Amino acid sequence: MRNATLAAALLAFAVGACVTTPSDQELAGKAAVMLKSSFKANGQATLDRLDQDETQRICSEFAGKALPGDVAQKLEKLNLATIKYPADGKLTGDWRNGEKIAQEGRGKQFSDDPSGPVGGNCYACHQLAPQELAYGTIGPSLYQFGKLRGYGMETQRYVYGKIYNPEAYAACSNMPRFGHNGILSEQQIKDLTALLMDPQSPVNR
Amino acid sequence: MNRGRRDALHKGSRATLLALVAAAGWLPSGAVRAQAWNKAAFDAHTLGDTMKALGGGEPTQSKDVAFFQTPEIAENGAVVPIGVSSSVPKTEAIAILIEKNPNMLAAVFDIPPGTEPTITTRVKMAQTSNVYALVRADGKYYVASKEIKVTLGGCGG
Amino acid sequence: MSDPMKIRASVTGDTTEVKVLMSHEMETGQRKDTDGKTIPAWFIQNVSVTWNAKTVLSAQWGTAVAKNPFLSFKFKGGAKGDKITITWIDSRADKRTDEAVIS
Amino acid sequence: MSRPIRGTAALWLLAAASAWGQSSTVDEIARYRAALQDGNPAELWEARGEELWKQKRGPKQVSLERCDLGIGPGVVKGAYARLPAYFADSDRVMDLETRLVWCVVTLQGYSEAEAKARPFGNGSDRRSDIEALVAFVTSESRGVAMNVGLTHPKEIEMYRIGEKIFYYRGGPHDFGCVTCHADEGKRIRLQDLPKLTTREGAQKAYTTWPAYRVSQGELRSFQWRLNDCFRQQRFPELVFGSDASVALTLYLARNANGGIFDAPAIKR
Repeated sequence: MRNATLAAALLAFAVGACVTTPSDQELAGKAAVMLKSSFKANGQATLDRLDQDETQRICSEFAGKALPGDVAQKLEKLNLATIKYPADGKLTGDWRNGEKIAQEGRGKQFSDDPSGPVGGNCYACHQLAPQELAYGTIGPSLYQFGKLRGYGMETQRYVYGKIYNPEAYAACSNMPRFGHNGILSEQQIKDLTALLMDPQSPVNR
Repeated sequence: MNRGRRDALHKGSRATLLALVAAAGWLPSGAVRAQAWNKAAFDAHTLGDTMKALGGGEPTQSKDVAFFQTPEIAENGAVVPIGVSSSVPKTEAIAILIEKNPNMLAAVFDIPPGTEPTITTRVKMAQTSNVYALVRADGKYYVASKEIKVTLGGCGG
Repeated sequence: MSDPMKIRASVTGDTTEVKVLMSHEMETGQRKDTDGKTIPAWFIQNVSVTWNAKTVLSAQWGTAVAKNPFLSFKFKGGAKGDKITITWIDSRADKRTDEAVIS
Repeated sequence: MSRPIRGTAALWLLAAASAWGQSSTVDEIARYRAALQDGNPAELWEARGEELWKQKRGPKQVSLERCDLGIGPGVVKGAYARLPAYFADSDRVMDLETRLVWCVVTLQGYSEAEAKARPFGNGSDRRSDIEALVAFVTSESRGVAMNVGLTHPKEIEMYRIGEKIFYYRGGPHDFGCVTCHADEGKRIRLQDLPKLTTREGAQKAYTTWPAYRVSQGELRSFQWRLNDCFRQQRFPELVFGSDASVALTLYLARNANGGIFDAPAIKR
């Protein structure tokens, strides 16, 4: 009898779902079309920014919910393959520049000067140097990053790679793919790596 | 000379403030008058020059001059709420000065008899700075100060 | 043409509290426009508040008073129905007077 | 502190420093925000909006007092708490801003381009009539519980598309609304971020817009809020009154149902 009730409920649900609203896929399609007609290009922010790559599409589809293991693995593999390490093999630059890049919030907005500075805006989401009190909490605290983990080459590679393409290590991360999407230059990523990995950096002192 | 005054003030020393004001030489009271605008006072860049232009006697640092509804941190320097109240008898005027603004004097309020010596307004602050509440009462001057920190807000864009 | 002030005046016991918002740019003369030209200073310089032909507050302001200024204070006297008159004059010699009734 | 203040500078500073050191940055910013609540310049926009609402304007020289905001021509009280909603006359789901444009066009006879010419104000010589009208209309819903219905099929579809847009990640930074607004208790720098997918979070955020932004000295509408979010998401510019803006507004307004509307507010 319990089964019969359940079956009836499921049937009612299925019928209800069919009659009233379009499927999830259809809605995603409608949303994409609606977005195209609802935005206009402004300066450097052109309409092609609405076009999603596979990573963006899949992450949007799962709507903030945990990805199935195989999907996550596939995405991470796909993104890991994009990471380009510096040809000179040196992964760290100047932490002083890194601090400036971490503070800089401008870049890529339609209100920004296209020839002006582009920063990482790291403090928007992370605690780094303890002197900066106005830090965000979307990402984990990176205070004492190198000091706690050691300054070894493997960790340096991880940091450089994580900034270059965080999706390689955590599918659908909130963090931008600074290298892969061309937000920051190789030198800027080296400087940020130094901010986390240089023993002299305020992050580690 | 002005430069030296400012540098001394940056150290936040109370003794220095009093010495400076004394040195500046205060004019008789009554220079703050309604419907006239004291250009010299508002144009002044240093505390000494501002007070000289305002006129008056030597200010005493006083706990009878108090800030209220005035936060220690302003999320945005464009609007900083300031409340000043005086419990000095015969308070005649209240002025607000911001040390590190391009021009120090922000506002002067004349308090006629019957009006409470309590004012709330909002000022702009260019950066973290000491703010002075200056009171004239029965021809004498009293002062209190408070540091207000101005933070950067938001998303950096 | 400037916008009217928003004035609130209320009496409790023998004390009237006045709160006023004024619509004004309070331009500092320090800012630059998008072409890099300095925007000239433009700000309220004098404010006076009267009740029954008596001045209950007068003020001189500089450019450091915030945009769309707010001011509140209290005076002894005032009764429900009495008129409060507030006038400001700015650095362009524009003038505005508004009235409110004490509630 | 009741400790007597001595004549020497050092002691005075010491006493002051210890008293000030006790409250944290976050507490002080809360005090700053609280101190701004009394005397919100948004009232200046509300007053101007009310004037504009009542004034005979446009080619047809009529006021907006017959404008139907969803609960009958001329009824303003509580109207905003029910928007966005489907309107049969336009066969569209509309938020307050698009509805105001509709009324300005159909009642007063302005062209749509004229009505949308200045959606967001910038200083006293470039004021936005729409933002003033928004201030007035929303102020008439202060204290009213949000009550956005999803009954018409177009409302249901718009809500679900709005949800899709909320989760839509794109642009050079891969950002979507979801990046900042799907977790509890997070902040950007020192700004608290509401979790907009929950009732509580959506209520807190939606019921406090529009707001006077002290950083800009302007009253900002919800359309402006969305426009500026997408700017910071590094998206192209959201078109004023576009379908996507209405869909997203509906998604957020509906999620805020039951929350007591308390705007125009004042924010940093």
